Amino acid sequence: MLDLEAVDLRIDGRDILRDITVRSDARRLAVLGRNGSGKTTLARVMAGLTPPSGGSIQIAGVDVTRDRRGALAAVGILFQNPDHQIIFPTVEEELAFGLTQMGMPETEVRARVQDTLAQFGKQAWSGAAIHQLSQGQRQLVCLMAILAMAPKVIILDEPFAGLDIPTSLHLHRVLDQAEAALVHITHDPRIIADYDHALWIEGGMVKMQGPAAQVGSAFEAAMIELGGRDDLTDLSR
Amino acid sequence: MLDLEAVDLRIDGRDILRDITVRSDARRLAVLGRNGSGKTTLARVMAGLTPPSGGSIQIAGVDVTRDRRGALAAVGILFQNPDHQIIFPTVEEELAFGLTQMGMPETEVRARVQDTLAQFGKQAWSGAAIHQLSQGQRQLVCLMAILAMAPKVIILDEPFAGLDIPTSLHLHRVLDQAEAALVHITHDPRIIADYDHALWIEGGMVKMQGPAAQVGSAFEAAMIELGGRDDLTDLSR
Amino acid sequence: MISLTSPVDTRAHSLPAGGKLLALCLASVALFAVRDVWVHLMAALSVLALYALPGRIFFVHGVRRLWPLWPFVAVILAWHVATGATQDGLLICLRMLSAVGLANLVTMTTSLSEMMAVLRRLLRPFGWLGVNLRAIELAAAMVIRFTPVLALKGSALTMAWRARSRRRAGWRVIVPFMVLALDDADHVAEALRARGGFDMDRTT
Amino acid sequence: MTTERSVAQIALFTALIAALGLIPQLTLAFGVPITAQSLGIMLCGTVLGAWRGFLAATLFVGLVALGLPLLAGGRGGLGVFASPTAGFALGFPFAAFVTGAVAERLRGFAIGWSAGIAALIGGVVVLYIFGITGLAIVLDRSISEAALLVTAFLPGDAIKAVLAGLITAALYRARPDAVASRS
Ligand SMILES: Nc1ncnc2c1ncn2[C@@H]1O[C@H](COP(=O)(O)OP(=O)(O)OP(=O)(O)O)[C@@H](O)[C@H]1O
Ligand SMILES: Nc1ncnc2c1ncn2[C@@H]1O[C@H](COP(=O)(O)OP(=O)(O)OP(=O)(O)O)[C@@H](O)[C@H]1O
Ligand SMILES: O=C(O)CCCC[C@@H]1SC[C@@H]2NC(=O)N[C@@H]21
Ligand SMILES: [Mg+2]
Ligand SMILES: [Mg+2]
Repeated sequence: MLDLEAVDLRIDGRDILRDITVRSDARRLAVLGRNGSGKTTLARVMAGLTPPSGGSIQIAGVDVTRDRRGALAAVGILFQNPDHQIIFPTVEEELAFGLTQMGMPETEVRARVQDTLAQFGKQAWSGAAIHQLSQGQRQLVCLMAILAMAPKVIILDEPFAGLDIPTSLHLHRVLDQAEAALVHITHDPRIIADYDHALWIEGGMVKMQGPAAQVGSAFEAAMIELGGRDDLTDLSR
Repeated sequence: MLDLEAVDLRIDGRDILRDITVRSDARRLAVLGRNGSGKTTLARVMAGLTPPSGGSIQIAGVDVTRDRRGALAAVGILFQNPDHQIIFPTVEEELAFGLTQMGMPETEVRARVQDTLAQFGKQAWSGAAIHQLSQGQRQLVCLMAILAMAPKVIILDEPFAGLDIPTSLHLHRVLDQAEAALVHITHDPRIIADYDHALWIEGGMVKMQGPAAQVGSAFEAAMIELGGRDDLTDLSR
Repeated sequence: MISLTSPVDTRAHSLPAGGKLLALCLASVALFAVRDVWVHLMAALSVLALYALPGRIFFVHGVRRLWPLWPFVAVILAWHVATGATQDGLLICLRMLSAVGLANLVTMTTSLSEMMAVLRRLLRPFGWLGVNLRAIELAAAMVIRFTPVLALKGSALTMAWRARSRRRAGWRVIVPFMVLALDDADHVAEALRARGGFDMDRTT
Repeated sequence: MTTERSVAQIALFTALIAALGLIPQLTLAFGVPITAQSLGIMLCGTVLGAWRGFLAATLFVGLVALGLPLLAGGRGGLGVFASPTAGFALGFPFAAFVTGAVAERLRGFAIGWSAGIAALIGGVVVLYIFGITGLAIVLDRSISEAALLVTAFLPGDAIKAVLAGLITAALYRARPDAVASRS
């Protein structure tokens, strides 16, 4: 599913990602890391939105950086900040956009949009103005827009950070039922305890990689250790 | 500290907040509620940013809606989305602005900015361009800007949603030491278990109010109950 | 954002900004009053000499900034030569070059903050009339803030578009972009209010 | 409308005019550039309304005078105001004002039309009056000779007025309360 080979990324002469190699067929992959470690940047590279300075990327067999048409069916990405994802003024337009872009006929688009809204019990939202929704509600709109497109791999950049408990639980179930493989970015190791594979990123490099339970608990221990100290010089990079 | 009396808010003919009365001298007040329940709106009203359609608000004895200068020393607010809070291009300018607004002389402003950065071990950030920071890092900048102003009441709209574990733990300690009273908005009842007072908002109204442990566990039970159902009609409003 | 101040420090940098601006005004009025082509030739040469004084780098830099005027010079000269009024044409060109040259000279040797200070002094009487000077100053600072932020929002929007489309965004993002910009202005406004804003002393 | 919101929107539109100057311009044979900045001026009027549009354009011209390179092609500084294009630059605020004032008076029309017509009157007619006067003074030409020169801009400026109408209408649909000439 995921095949990253020695991926590097330099911006303005600074190494943001260095030598990231991941090869995984896991249905659920977690990416753990501290603030500023490079998770979001890695997500953008995986989605083919930022071309890497070196190395190669294949998602579900597609070279996502070059083949944008193939990438659309291969990978969908939920941005960390809903404001960075929303393009249109109403929920319906936002959900319909990706589907139309995939070449789906209009009647089918409309049906799929309604289905997706119904899946989350949000039929009432279809004509709603997105900017009047709360932050968590906007985040859910972004998620639905991705799920509607049914890509083979879904990259989620901290999807639960803004969602309330019932919606999170429901989303959990939806993702469990979904056929797509997940790449779930978070700094909270508890959420991904039952995942298959995990990647711990530190300063733009892979610090540890392996079974999620193992990486998760190593990460958690290290984080609590770090947070317990009062000497904060270690905290800054 | 906090005195809200029958606060109402209508926008475009829709009731967003209804009859909210809170009178509390608690040092730590939690506001719980689902997505879209009105937490952020209430925070804005408390900070004097949105004048209510009815009722009255006093924070630390100041009528924050009318007396903006007094409000500055009385209440600081951390916005839910860091991009909505940041005004200036560099970390230093962002931190300095509020202090200058309070009428602090320039040399003192500069010293205070450096102190605040040092408190979080982020001296290296002072000249940094904010747009190059990660989302969690930007959130920390916003927090430091509020803490530097040392208001009597600090309203935090989901402060931990984007922060990593060590930074959260550290922030916990800083807030514990701070003299300010806290109003902490969240949909995660575990975070606020040790708080003094809690407010559960539902559909813009107070659903329950009382000791944090009690309100928190009632809220959690209700949320898990809701999330466990597969019938989602209750989830939409 | 870079301003158009010169790359090299000159003696003119230390002259008071207000004096330079006043001198510029007087010189410009004089240039438009005089109709003798020889006087204009002398004036233009003096301006050139002023540019040469601080050395080569300054001279090259300054002359390059007069370059956009060449189409005007060409059109005017061609026109006047054709109509047999070559001297008039020369006069107009020389006058234009001297006036623009002098004005650029002031801009090049005066820092942005000095200019701001002069402007502040000029605006002070309006402050007594109730004009909100702090608002003007912050507005100017915010323009400098918005310009890179707009570029950033633009690229974020293009990325959001590309994430769900195989076609390039192009003109189709113009309206979403303007909407985003308007929303950003609203957020900045609220953030300003949260930290005092402009109406602090007014009770509304 | 709070003062903060006014100031933020004014600053935003000033930045927008500046950003439109980054679109590569075409300099006509006699030295005046064809620039997208006049579209920014039109939008100032149609979106912000007469007064705030005037202030946004004034702020833009003021920053140019202070020495920021905000005009098309990275030009700026006091020299601009002694050069042949000075009339256009000085006319920007008045063009924005008239655009806004006309848009506010055409409420009877559909918003796209009222904005487009206002842009044509403010952003073309009024701006040209200033521009032509400036050209005539600096180049020592008669008004009619100078007017002949600027006809070259007409096709481009007509397109910009149409764009201003379309964009304003679309903005009104998305954020009705942000379009001052209608609220
Ligand atoms: N455009 C840019 N230019 C320079 N540096 C950048 C840029 N974008 C990101 N960075 C830097 O790259 C690093 C990684 O950023 P990234 O957003 O990927 O972090 P993250 O792991 O997603 O953090 P968070 O948990 O806070 O979201 C940060 O240190 C950031 O400062
Ligand atoms: N400007 C507005 N116009 C109309 N409705 C609005 C506006 N702003 C917010 N609302 C509505 O008010 C309700 C409360 O929004 P608010 O942002 O306060 O929710 P919240 O409790 O903070 O949610 P979240 O946990 O998702 O951040 C939402 O249903 C939202 O749709
Ligand atoms: O950049 C300047 O110095 C200001 C010149 C403005 C050019 C004017 S604006 C109206 C007309 N239409 C154009 O495309 N260019 C001119
Ligand atoms: Mg991130
Ligand atoms: Mg909220």
